[in-house]
Amino acid sequence: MSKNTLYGIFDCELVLLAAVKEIRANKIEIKEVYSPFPVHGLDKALGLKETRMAITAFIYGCIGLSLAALMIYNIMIIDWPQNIGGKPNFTFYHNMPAFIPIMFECTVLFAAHLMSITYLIRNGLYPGGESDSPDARTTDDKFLMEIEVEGNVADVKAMLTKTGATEINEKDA
Amino acid sequence: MQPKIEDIFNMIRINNFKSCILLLAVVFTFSFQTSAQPDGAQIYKANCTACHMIGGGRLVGPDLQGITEKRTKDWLKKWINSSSELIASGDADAIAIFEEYNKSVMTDFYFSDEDMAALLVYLENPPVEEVQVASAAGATEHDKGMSGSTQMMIVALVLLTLVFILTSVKNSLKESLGQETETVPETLKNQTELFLANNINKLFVGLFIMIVVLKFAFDAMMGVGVTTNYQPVQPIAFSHKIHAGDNSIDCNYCHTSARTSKHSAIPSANICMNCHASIVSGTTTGTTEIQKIYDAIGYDPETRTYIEGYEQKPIEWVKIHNLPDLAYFNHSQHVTVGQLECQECHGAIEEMDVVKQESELTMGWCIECHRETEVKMEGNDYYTQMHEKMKEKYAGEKITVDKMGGLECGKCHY
Amino acid sequence: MQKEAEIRDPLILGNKSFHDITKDISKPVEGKANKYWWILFSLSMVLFIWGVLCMAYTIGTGIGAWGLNKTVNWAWDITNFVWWIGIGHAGTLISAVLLLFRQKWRMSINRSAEAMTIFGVAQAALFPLIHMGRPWLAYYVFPIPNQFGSLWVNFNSPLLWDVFAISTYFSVSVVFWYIGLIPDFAMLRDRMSAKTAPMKKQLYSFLSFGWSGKAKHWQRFEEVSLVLAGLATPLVFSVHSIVSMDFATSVIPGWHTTIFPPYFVLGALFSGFAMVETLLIIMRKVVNMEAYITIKHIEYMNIIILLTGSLVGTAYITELFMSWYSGVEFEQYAFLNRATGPYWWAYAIMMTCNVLTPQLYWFSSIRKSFVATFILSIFVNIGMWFERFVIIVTSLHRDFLPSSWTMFSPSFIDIGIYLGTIGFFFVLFLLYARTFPVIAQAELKSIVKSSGSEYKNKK
Amino acid sequence: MTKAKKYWKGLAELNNDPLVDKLKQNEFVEEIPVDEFLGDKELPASSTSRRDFLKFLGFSTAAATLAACETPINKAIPYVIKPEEITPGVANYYATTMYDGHDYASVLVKTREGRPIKIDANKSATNARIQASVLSLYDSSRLKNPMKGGVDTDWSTADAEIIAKLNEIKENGGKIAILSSTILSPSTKQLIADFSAAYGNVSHIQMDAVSYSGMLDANEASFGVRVLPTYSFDKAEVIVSFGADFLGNWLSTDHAKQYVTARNPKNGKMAKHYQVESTLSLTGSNADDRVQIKPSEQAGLLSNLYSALNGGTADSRIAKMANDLANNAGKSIVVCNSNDAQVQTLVNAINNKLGNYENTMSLSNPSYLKQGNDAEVAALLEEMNAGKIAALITYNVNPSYTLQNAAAYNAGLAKVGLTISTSLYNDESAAKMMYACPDNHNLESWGDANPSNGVYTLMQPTISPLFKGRQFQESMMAWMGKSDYHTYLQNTYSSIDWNKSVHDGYFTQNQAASTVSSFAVAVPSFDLGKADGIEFEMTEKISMGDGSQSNNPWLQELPDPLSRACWDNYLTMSASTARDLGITNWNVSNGALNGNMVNITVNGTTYNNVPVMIQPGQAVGTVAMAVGYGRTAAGKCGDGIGFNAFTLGNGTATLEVVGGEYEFAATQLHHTMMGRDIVKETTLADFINDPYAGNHQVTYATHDGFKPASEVTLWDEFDHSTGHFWNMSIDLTSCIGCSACVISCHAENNVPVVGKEEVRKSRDMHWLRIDRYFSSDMTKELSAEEKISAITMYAEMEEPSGNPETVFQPVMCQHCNHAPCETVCPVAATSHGSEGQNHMAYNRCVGTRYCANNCPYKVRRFNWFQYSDNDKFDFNMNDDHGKMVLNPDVVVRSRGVIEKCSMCIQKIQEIKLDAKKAGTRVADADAQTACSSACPTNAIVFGDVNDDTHQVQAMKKDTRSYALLEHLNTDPSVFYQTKIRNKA
Repeated sequence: MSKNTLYGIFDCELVLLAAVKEIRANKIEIKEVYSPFPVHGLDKALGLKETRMAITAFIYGCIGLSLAALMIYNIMIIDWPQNIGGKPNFTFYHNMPAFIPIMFECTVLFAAHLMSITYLIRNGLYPGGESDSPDARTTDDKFLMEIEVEGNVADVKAMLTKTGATEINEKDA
Repeated sequence: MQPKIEDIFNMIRINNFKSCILLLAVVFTFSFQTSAQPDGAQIYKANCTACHMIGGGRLVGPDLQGITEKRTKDWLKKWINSSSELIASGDADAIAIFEEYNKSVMTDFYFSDEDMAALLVYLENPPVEEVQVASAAGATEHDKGMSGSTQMMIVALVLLTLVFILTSVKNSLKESLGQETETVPETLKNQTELFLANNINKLFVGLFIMIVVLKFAFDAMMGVGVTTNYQPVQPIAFSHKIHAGDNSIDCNYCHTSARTSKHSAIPSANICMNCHASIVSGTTTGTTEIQKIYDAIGYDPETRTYIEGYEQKPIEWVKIHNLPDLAYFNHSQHVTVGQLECQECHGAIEEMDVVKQESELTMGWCIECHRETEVKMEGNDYYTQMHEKMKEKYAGEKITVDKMGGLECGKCHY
Repeated sequence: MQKEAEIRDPLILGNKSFHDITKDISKPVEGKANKYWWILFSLSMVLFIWGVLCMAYTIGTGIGAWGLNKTVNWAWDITNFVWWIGIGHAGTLISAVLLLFRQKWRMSINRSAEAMTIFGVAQAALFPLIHMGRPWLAYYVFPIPNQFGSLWVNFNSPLLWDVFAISTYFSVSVVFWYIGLIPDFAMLRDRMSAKTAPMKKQLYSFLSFGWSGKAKHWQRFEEVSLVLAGLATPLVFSVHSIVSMDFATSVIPGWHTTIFPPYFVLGALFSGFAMVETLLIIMRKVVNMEAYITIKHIEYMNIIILLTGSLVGTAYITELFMSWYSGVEFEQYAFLNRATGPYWWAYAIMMTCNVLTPQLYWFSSIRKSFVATFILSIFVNIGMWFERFVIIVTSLHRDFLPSSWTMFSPSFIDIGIYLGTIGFFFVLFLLYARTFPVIAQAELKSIVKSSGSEYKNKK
Repeated sequence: MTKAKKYWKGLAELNNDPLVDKLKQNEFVEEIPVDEFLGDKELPASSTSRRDFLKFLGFSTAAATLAACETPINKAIPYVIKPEEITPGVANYYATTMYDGHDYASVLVKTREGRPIKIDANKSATNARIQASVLSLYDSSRLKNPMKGGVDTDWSTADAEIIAKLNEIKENGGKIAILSSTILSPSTKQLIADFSAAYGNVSHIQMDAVSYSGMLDANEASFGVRVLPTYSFDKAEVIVSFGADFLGNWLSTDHAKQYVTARNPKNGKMAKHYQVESTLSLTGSNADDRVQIKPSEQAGLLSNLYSALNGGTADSRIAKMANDLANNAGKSIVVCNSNDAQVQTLVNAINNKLGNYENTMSLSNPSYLKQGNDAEVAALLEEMNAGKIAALITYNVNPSYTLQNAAAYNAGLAKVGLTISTSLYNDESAAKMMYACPDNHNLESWGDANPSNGVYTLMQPTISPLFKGRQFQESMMAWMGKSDYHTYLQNTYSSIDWNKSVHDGYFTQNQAASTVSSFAVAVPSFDLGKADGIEFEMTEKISMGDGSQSNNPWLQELPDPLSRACWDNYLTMSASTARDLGITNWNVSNGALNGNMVNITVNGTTYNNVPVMIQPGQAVGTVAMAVGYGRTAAGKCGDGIGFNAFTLGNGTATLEVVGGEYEFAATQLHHTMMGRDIVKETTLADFINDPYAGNHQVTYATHDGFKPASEVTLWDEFDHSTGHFWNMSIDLTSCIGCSACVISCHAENNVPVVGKEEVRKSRDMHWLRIDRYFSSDMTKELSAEEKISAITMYAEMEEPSGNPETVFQPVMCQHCNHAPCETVCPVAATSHGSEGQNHMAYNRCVGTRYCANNCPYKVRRFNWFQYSDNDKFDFNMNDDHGKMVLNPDVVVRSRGVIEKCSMCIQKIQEIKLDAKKAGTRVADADAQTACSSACPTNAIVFGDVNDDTHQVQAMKKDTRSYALLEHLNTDPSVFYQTKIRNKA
């Protein structure tokens, strides 16, 4: 049986937010919402899961820190220890105060870059990638709600208009 | 020079080779005399073998079998120190020999009295068999390290044959089941397609290729400026194999300063003349090549005399082992003090008809050796005091060059 | 839905709707440059080329082309380096720290501030390279395996810390900046019609990475921005602390000071904000952004400048006090010499521009005037340059042994290179102003409802 | 120098078979290598700054790129016939004698591959000029051919013509004059005698550029012998010098050694040294008590001193001195620089009165170092101008430059029928003479010298002549139709073991000295007339001497120990006189020193726009200028620098201040210690009471009591107890500031010369500098008493006193064991050696200069430009010949890297290797750096503190030893010994 996709377009984020809540209250599955800027509370309204970006950042940071420590330990203590200004390089611990700056920098370096890369990958963003937004205006001033409907499209349309959609487009799948 | 894949393989080889050599190094140290007592055999080998034999008949100079009976000790002393003086002094025997060996002069050797004594002792009772240079062994060893390329090829071959066998097996099975068979290339093609169908596999393949490429790029970079196997053509086709190998002339006989100086100087033409004043012809190209020496120094092989007022032209050898100026290397430190054999860095010279650069001569190569090589302190008073201290400092560990500061910048760069 | 106190002045003037904002932001990109832009651009281009020539000459003949000598081995090179790094700080601070503090007013300036950071750091990064005697061996400062055994770098050296700190800071800033840019590029992409501007369309669709503004993406976007901000903040402080350690860890009287890290960071923010002001006041003219960069923004920044300026002043006083209190004659003389020695004038300029002039911001009339702010910001920039000059040259020229005391005067090459970097900086910035969304419009739109003038007036 | 020296084989092989004969030729006439190197054009000049200049010999490595691959093909060209005693890569040492008519020394020459590269002391001490003379050998401005009328010719034609002319003169009975410097060589004197025998009417006149004629005449009058006494300052307990710079330029180089022996505080007594002078001399700067007088007062004071010694009343200025002298009769020395026979007679009278003769100074064992006779020279000039001289041959002299009345000489020259110069250069005089028959440099010649009674030193060639010169003696013989001076020389000393003597470089044999009659002449007396008006005095710089080596860039760039200026001579003037005249010196924006200029007229000669250098210690109302400058035909480095003070002569000066600024090149711009504890000093009295006097270690409060800096450390120390630990002790009491070490360092370490402009920019490259500090009237104590503000105090401290106390402090890399420079290098180009040196790997250096900034001693030098093979720096490193002096064991640094003192690590490595080969421990005597071996007073002692047999170990424990800037706890391997003055 046919499956239609409805695009409800809103002008104001506040209206949109309300609409989302109401529609979901009516057990209508919202597929996706496109907005020109982050609308606060939208993720909750849509019932999206907490993102775990921060956790990845933490892990990457730890990796960076340990890699830095390992590198310095190998270079300064193991591979070729030198007497540099009489600074004791007998153990890593002795010489460590001098290494802290770089270990810190490496931590940040890894955390920031790897997290950003993960972010791009998870969002499927890459140089020259194609936008899959159904309506170009969503990056300008319009908010778009995408709903997949099976069966009576009319109710959903009505619901949309009721909740303040200024425009409703329909696409047959 | 352009970095070549070969270089990388050579690197691999060198390492195996070096480890063999290091084994040998230990072996030598036992056979090597480190006592302060001068060793007649050594002196004889280093200075006399080129022109004399014991009981082997006449070479350039007379056979020295029983020479000590024939002549008095101090006469020999005089003669060895400066034959020309002895002749000038009008000594009958001296002149006789001078005439006999058509007026070719024996080189003067300024031996210390101890050395002279030792030498004479040796001449009095020479060993039945002359001591052979241990280094020859080093040569035979050095080819055993198999080159990386051949290893890889063998592996590839094995795999191919495997594929072949399996396919044929499969085919025979299929035939028995009456399905249509497929050729080896087809199998490979299908299998790979099957394999690459999976994204994960794609990813891995991609990664693998990337790593391989990086590895090669890296090795190429590391190979820049490394001139291992540099083997230029020399103005005179001088064969170390004939001289150092077959005739087992000691390296120091020609490269005189290796034991005393930073350079193991390239021999000057007059050193060649010590022998080639009488050896005027050689097998194959020998004669023409020897002639080149005469052209340089102005010697007439017919009359066996030096041409008066001849304008001598130096022989322009091509330098093979080039260290950058910023690195100070001293032969005597390694040969005399470190007691290394020439072959450890220069390879089996005595087997090379045309000499080539055996080692990388990179700083890494020096460092590696300094990290591994043990300092030979025994019997050298210079070390006694610090050796005591170091033994307790590095209890148990072997005292390598780097422990003596052999990795410090200033030791080679100033 | 964010709330904002009524009494706050609007941060966006002229009843802008979302679409107006879109239009305004993309105008400079779509439209033609006005004459101010061309004048400034050609001017900076000339300087830039001149600078490049001077650098080429230096690398060709040797550092001797500069005014340095056996006693003063660093002067303008490192002065400029630290100055630019300092300038490079406000950007990340604004976008990072102010983001953490949820300061809305940052939104209309952070994009440009970050651009400034990146371009500033790029200038700074030039100097450690060209000040080397043998720049073609610069790769020696990275721990790369090599034929030499392997020969490694020296992790005890503050200069090496610099290498890591600056490269980290630079790259992280770029990433932070770009993550924020993606939605705005997407906006531009969607405005460009494939017919009229196919090139631009392609360019921006490439740059926008196929952003479509899905709810989940925005959620991640916000979190990432937040975390990056959290990472960038300590980074900002670490970078200039490490730069200050070039001096603090040395033995030279006047350098060997534990106060340096905080003192340098403050100075950096101080000069950074000054430079932001200089730039924004120019930019709002050349790309007509009067509506978004309001006097309110300027005033907020002036307040920060007043604060940091006073703190820097306190640092100077502390320094003097400590040198006297230390009882070390070398220390005492070093600072006495700064104030009364041959370079007293440099010290005087530093004091006036950094400590006295910012105090004028106590008067709201000055605080709220574009002209006055512009002039004062220039003063601060000059003052901060002299601070670095004073620290580096006056400490070096008379250190421990009077026998090697001497002085420094710059060669025209020194000056040329400095001007060159200024030129380079403005070239980059002006190009940016014509091709990038100079304001984080996506974020800005999110506060129209709360801080836009129209909505404020409704209430 | 206990290094194993090789026997000179030349003679043993003379009568041997053809091969050895060839060897001999090759060894002497290395035609092949020299041409090889000079003729070889495709050999890029750059390759000559490589560490191995073997290429200069047959053993050349010429680089020619092959199309196929990018690595160059290096040719290795061995000798055709290797000289017997040359081993490529091993240095040979030859004992020989340096004498250029001004400086004399018996030296040891280090040669590599047949090239002399370094001069060290053998029998007598060396000074800076002797050290530098090895570079003068390679001076490409030397005459390369005999010349006639300024046109190159060849020897045969020149000889033929000259002999013809001489014979003609002989027939006409014309007079031939030989004008030479003091001739120390008995064989040469013999040769000249033969020459006069051959040509009849020959007169030989000796002249000294800086004349001692007055002294000689006085001695002749007083004692009937026209010789100089030999002094033994080591035996003296009171030393009084009236202007005589006996530590610097006055007579023998050995005085310094004797002087410090007499002044060793360890013995609990030091000779008291009074200096009475108008210009601050090196000697004056070391004096315990220095009296400033005008030159005109000298005679008066001397005669006042004489009367005081005979019970008269002494002038207040010299009362103490007179008293001390009286109490130390027979244990004192009075010397004077006056060239006035009368004054010197007075000095003789004083010494005679004190009974110093044959105690602290000896005429029975006389010195022959100076024999010039002004009267004879004057006579010669008259004869020349009267046209009475038919032929003039000059040797080792440059009269047109060094004579005060050079004009008269030049005029006379025109009237002489045949004029032959044998100068090495086409100098001021040679250019005016018909024939230039260039002599050989000492290092290319055979010869002998008889510096003092019974002592003979020999000269042997250490390199074959670089150019087509011929040594003077050979020329003389050629003109007598003879040849082979070498045999002639040998025959002069038939009785000695020739080979041994040549090897040792000296021998002694009894020599009859003319009998000394007792002092019996009327003692002249002068009154203490107070002359007003400004008086001029000519002085000698230790760098330039009489100017014969003024084309030597090392010497030109060697800063004067007192003014610290180089590449110049100038008028020195006291601050107060300058103030009166409205003259100042000031520093421009980059710190460089500028000064006003004056026109000066002395004895009718005027120089315009002469720069004035304000020199503390210059007596008020006097000005002085150094001779040796103002050369016009010295060569590319020496020409057109400064003014020729010879032509001025001593006398009253009229000064006229003129406009304009002059730009000096000074290596030290700040003159005082600013009240800092840099050079620790104390008095002998205090030192005897308290061995730690002036050197009480500062301690710092820690959680457990007061501790010295060295114990207040956070670090675990590296272990330096195994193996060697090289340290250096510098005794500030013995250091007289003579700067011999500086030149020695240049020669050993290939230190580049950068030229005046760069020095002005404070970019001198000296690895070893000798800091000079003057005392100031303002001290911390004073300011504390008088409540003077710190600002005023420091301002006034910058001004040195009018008659300051001077200290010299050699400063090179201190090789800190906690080196500030090492920690800051990002690429670890400088790190610490287990043997205590601070290593500098030039090839790793990227040139951030951070290390130089962080060095508290400021001893690191940066290569601002490419200093070798760069026409902008056209000195010895941009010159095919000049480069032959480079030490092959030390790299020539490239542009953009830091360099610094390596503690002569190449020498250390060498002695270690030698010891290893010999299987012995390193002997104290062998452990030498360039500076320590050059130091005439052993102020610099180097060695291994881990070895009980090394002197330096004791020095480190000495109560006087201290580390420079100890409070930084850099823990240097170089330490200093407190300076001790013998004053109340």
